[in-house]
Amino acid sequence: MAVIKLSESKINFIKNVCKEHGNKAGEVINVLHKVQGEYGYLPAEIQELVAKELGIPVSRVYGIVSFYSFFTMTPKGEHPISVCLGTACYVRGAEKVLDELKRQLGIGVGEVTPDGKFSLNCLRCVGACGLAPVIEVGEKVYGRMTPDRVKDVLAEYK
Amino acid sequence: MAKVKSLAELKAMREKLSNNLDIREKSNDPDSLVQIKVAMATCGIAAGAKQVMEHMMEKADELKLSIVFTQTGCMGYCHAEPTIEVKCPGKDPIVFGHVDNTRADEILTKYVMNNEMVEGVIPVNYETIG
Amino acid sequence: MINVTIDNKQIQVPEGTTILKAARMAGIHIPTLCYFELAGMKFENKPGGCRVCVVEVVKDFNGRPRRNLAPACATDCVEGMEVLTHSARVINARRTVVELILSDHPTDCLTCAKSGNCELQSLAQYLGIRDIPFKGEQSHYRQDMSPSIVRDMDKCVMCRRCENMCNNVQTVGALSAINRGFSAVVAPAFEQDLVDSPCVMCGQCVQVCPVGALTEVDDTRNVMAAINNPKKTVIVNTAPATRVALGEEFGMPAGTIVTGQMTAALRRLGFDYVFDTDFAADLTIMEEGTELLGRIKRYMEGDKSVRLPILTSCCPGWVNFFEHNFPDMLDVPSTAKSPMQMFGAVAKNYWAEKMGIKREDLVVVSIMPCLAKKYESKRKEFYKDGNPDIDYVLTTRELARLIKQFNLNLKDMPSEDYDDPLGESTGAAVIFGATGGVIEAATRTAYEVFTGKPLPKIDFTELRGIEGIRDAWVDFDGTPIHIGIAHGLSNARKLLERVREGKEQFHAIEVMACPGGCVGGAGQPYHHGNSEIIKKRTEAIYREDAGKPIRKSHENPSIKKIYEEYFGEPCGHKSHELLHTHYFDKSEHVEISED
Amino acid sequence: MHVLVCGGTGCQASASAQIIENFQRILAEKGLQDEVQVVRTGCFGFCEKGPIVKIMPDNTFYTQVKPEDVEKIINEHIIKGRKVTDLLYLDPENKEHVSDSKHMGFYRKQLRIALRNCGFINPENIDECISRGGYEALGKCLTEMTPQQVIDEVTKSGLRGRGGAGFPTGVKWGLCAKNKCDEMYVICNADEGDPGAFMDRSIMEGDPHSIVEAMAICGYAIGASHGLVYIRAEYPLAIHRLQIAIAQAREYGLLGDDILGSGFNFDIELRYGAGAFVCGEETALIHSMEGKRGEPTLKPPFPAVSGYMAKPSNVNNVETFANVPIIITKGADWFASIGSEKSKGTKVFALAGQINNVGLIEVPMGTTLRDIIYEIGGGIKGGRQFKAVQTGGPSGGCLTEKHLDTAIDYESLAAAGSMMGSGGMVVMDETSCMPAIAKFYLEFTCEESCGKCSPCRIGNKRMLEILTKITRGEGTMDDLQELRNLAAVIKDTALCGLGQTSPNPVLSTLDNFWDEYVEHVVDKKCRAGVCKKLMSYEIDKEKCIGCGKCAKNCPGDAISKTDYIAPGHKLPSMVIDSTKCIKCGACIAGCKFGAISVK
Repeated sequence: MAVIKLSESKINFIKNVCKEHGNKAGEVINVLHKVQGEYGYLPAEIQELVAKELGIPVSRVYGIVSFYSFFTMTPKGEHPISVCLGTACYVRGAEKVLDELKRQLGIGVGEVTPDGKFSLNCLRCVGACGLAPVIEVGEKVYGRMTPDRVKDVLAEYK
Repeated sequence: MAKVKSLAELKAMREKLSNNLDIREKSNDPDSLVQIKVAMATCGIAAGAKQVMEHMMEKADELKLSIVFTQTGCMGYCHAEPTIEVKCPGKDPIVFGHVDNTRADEILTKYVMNNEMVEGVIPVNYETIG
Repeated sequence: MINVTIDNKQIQVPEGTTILKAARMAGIHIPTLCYFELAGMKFENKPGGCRVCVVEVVKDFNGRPRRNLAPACATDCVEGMEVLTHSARVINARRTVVELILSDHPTDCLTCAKSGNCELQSLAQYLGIRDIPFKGEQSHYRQDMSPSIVRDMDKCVMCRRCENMCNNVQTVGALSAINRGFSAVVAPAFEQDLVDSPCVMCGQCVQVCPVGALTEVDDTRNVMAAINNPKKTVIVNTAPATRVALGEEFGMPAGTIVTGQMTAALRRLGFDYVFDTDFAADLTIMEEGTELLGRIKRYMEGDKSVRLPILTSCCPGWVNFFEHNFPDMLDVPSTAKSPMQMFGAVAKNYWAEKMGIKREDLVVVSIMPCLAKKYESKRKEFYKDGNPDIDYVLTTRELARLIKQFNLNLKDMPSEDYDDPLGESTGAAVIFGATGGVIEAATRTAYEVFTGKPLPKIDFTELRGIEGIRDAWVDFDGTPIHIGIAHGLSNARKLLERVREGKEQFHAIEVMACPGGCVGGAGQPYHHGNSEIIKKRTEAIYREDAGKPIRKSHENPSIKKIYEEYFGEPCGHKSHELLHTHYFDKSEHVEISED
Repeated sequence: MHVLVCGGTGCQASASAQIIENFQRILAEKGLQDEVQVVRTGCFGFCEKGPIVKIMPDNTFYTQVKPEDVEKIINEHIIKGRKVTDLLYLDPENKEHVSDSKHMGFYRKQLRIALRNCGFINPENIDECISRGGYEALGKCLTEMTPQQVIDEVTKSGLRGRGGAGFPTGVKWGLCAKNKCDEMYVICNADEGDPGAFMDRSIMEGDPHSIVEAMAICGYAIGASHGLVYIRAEYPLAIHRLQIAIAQAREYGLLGDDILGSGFNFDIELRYGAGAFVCGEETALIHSMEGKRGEPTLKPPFPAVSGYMAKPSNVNNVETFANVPIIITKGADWFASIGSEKSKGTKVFALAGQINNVGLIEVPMGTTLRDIIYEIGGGIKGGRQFKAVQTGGPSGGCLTEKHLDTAIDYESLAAAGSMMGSGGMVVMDETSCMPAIAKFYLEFTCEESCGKCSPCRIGNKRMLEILTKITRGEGTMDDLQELRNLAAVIKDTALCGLGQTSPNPVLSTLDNFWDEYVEHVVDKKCRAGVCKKLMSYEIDKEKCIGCGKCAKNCPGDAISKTDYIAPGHKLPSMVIDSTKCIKCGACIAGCKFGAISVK
């Protein structure tokens, strides 16, 4: 007997989300959006419960989670940092900003700082090309970034 | 809101609505009603359009200016976000770019109140099919 | 009918025919890799992913050439279409595509289990590839070894046959494509091991894998080591379906019956006794048939607590499947062990005692058409004091390899008989190897026991066939008995769900995990999608049955004897101890944790 | 009176500050400082002719003003009221001086059709939309036109898919309408995945009702009553506004049952993308909406036959839909009168990169790249040299100087080795290295490849590896040949549009910037100074004064003193040990004497 261990609140939340979507297999992506929206990431147990509730194999859920870059199985930092690597940002030096962030945080892309404060990710185009290069810290967008500004931006969250 | 039941009704509604908007603009106090549109698309908001709009609303209250603020979509001047369009009665609308709180204050105190030009005017560079 | 021209040959094909099929009709070979069809078994894999079968459409529906090359497997012919399957452009593209696939594939053909049977290897030969011009990163994954299946995804070519098989034909859902781009591969959720996934070890993924990414666990070394150990008595039992397939490995046509030659070869390999799993199959009928009749009688007497239908339990893939997917119905299947496990129990208890061999000195080897049997033999409930009832399971393919290693050719073998007493069997036991066979064998016995009359006709042809789900009413002298049959686990699921929802009532249902039953088992010689082979094996099974002097399990003299000497009666105390088992809930359960 | 002086980057670079100063000084000298106000404005978007001075209220527009012209403008125009003719804009067509900015060609270059309501109405208020004629096209279709007439009208307009491939929209609708079925779908592709494109986002944020209206029109035309918008989850604002628009339309009865008393039912649901570029491909998009991995499948069957839930479905892009209502109200002929011969109407571009006026622009088909870049875009940032313009994102190509006068439409861009794509337009200057740009796009494609077909899964990876070699200076001429071969086979064999077009950035840069590739391979040089492995930092020992700041800044201890003291200097000059240098550029940033350069 395989066991999915989750807290009561999570179980109830996930079951409710699935129910709202009619426990339909075709709704799996919408369900995952909502669940990740709540918990920030999709650990294995959560995927197993979603699969169970929607009546689909967990391999299919994982196949989806690992396909779409929006879904993640690693928890994000308290302040998730996303560096836009869209073309406009790239030609205006986004890579240098990313390198500087990696250097100052001491982590790679997709990782979380040991204190759990920051996580670093890349995304493709937030649609603020006018402000390129752009990074996001949580919901806040920082435009016209330069490697020099990295220190100041990080300082806001320390 | 009752549902619109026919094309004729929709057309009548359009008449009424555009008149209403006109009246709102021109009637009772034609000299003091100013319209400000703030471009609130993702890049405008990212550049601080929300804060600027909030700030302007407060400032307008403070200055006892009666201004209608509306949000709108992207005006296309992403290089100059945040952008706002100010329409003073009887005049052509003017678009200002790179509007921060300081410039917002300036726009209100100088342009709106005293019709003085301020920096950051962006010429409208397109024609729109209406 | 529509007219198409392929390589300047004009042919007429029915609408909806793909270019690949049209070319085959015209006798034109187009190489394929991901494409796979098991005709008549409702399995067609054509993701259009490998791009090996690309062809040039020089005239499309609009009279103009198509801009890009088209995959022949997934492109339908249209009226007036003109196709070149081997133009310079096509050959260059095809070759480059295969070179690309090879550039992300280990070239360890020397030691690869699939060497000689590998479709990629054949392609590389066909295209005359002597060098791989693209050097670059290769995919690396952790090897996963379950008791039945070895997964070496470094070799995966993303044909998706296994995924399709696992999800659509078997509805097991253990495998899915994961990740994307260069990292895309087929794997269980979270890349966990198969044993931790809902995999039922049916091994159909292995049967369809074109390369060495999915293969069986090889136990031949262990078996040879046991034979080489003078302290051990090594005995072997052979499953029904192996005798109609082994010959294929030696160039004999599909459906050749090689029972006697196989027995002879096994003796030459050094097995001390060569027995037949069929003996245990007869035993299974005695136990399962008695259990069925018991349930029916109780039911007819008004006992509403009795669970009907009875479900057969000979197929270990199926047992795993219901343990994972129908945990609410664990008391429905027959508790009778599979023939192989019955054989092990009888050999290591009754026979060993009789022969005076200590349990630990007796090694029992099974020759099976199946990969799940390897797993089944490792189930804890089939161990006694750390010693399993069945020590090793070899597939038909592994046996063929051993025979070849011994420089034996099956064709030249004399026909020999099985040893007594665990070698005597009936026609009822042989048909266990084909879908519908177990239930037909059970019916033959149950009818006579239930009615006390001899069978009017022994062949229940209404229970035979290749349809995925079948059912038939059998008249037990005035009592109509409703029998269901399913092969392929998606069919089993459908049938079981109908039963669970109360939409249909049966007295007994036979389920086999593999398409066609054990003849189509994952341990059989690779059929490469040729379902004719499975049909031929099935026909051979029924021929073998028809040729047997005794065709009802309860008439097997050795069976009668073992009940007299040892078990007393079917479903009695002793048989419950040795011949019956129980099932486990393997489904997922949600538990509340702190936090 | 106001004097507006352009303070945009381009004009600043050409002395606009000096001009402002001169105006202020001379006006003060003449005592006019209270009457005439000098204002520094944002960019006029006309940097090619900068610096620009505009005199209000008479709207006179002086171009290429030099600081010494200021006195003349004040004396002649401000004091005497006479325009300074030789500084007026010279119309390139009729060689006449134009003084009024409203009559200048530049301002007529843009035409907003798809963006007609963006920046004009409050997108969260349906009344404003209706007051601009919103939903009247739907009303017209439902009450005055048959579904076939709607399809015919759209076909006649010449509208083609704005997602990139340019398939005629009306024809697509017609194909779907043929497969009448009780359950059909109208799908809006709002999964704008091209990095560097944000047209669709802006339309949904600025004018969501036009999408709602157009989808309903399409539903009526093809006989569908379900609408689905597949939208990127990364676009929260667009989602929010669409949700509001849909709710408002329902409230007004413009969605739902029996719309405008016509008996036509239509409603719209949102589905969220989850970050997969390949889902812009319509079959992949459909699979994603069905809750599967977004892997494309072979066409046929086309979605028009078997789409969402295996039902006939019509998929159009946001911008395509945004054009529909106005085609209905203004008529196909009007729409077809705009644009080029084969490409009608306008195209929205997200203009980005090394250009002054980054922004969202909409131009009639047939506008030249030069007009877009120099006139609308205001030229290259910092006055640097134009090098290339990339259109079509990862599926497109890089065009050069020689393509600047190409009138852009679907065919001409394809002929030039690029494609229209969804409308990303990224301008690059000499600081962009073309092999590195090709590598950038290929990295993107590799990351976004679904992995289903071998040419895209493995082929693109191999191309990327070769490009990586080249940018590291390890490439050979054979590699360049291999790149071409591989690119051709991938184009020919990949399963979907993503794979088939993925070699375009490589092929177009190979075609247009062959010399730069050869430089990387043979001379081991990167002229743009982007490829780190090919750079070396050197100190000019004659210029170096030996202050040692560079050595302090160097994180790698790569800089040390030499024995050489340059004439006129007191301290020995510094030298960089190239084996230790990590090419971070910290030394250059710190050197005040311009002694360090990248070779």
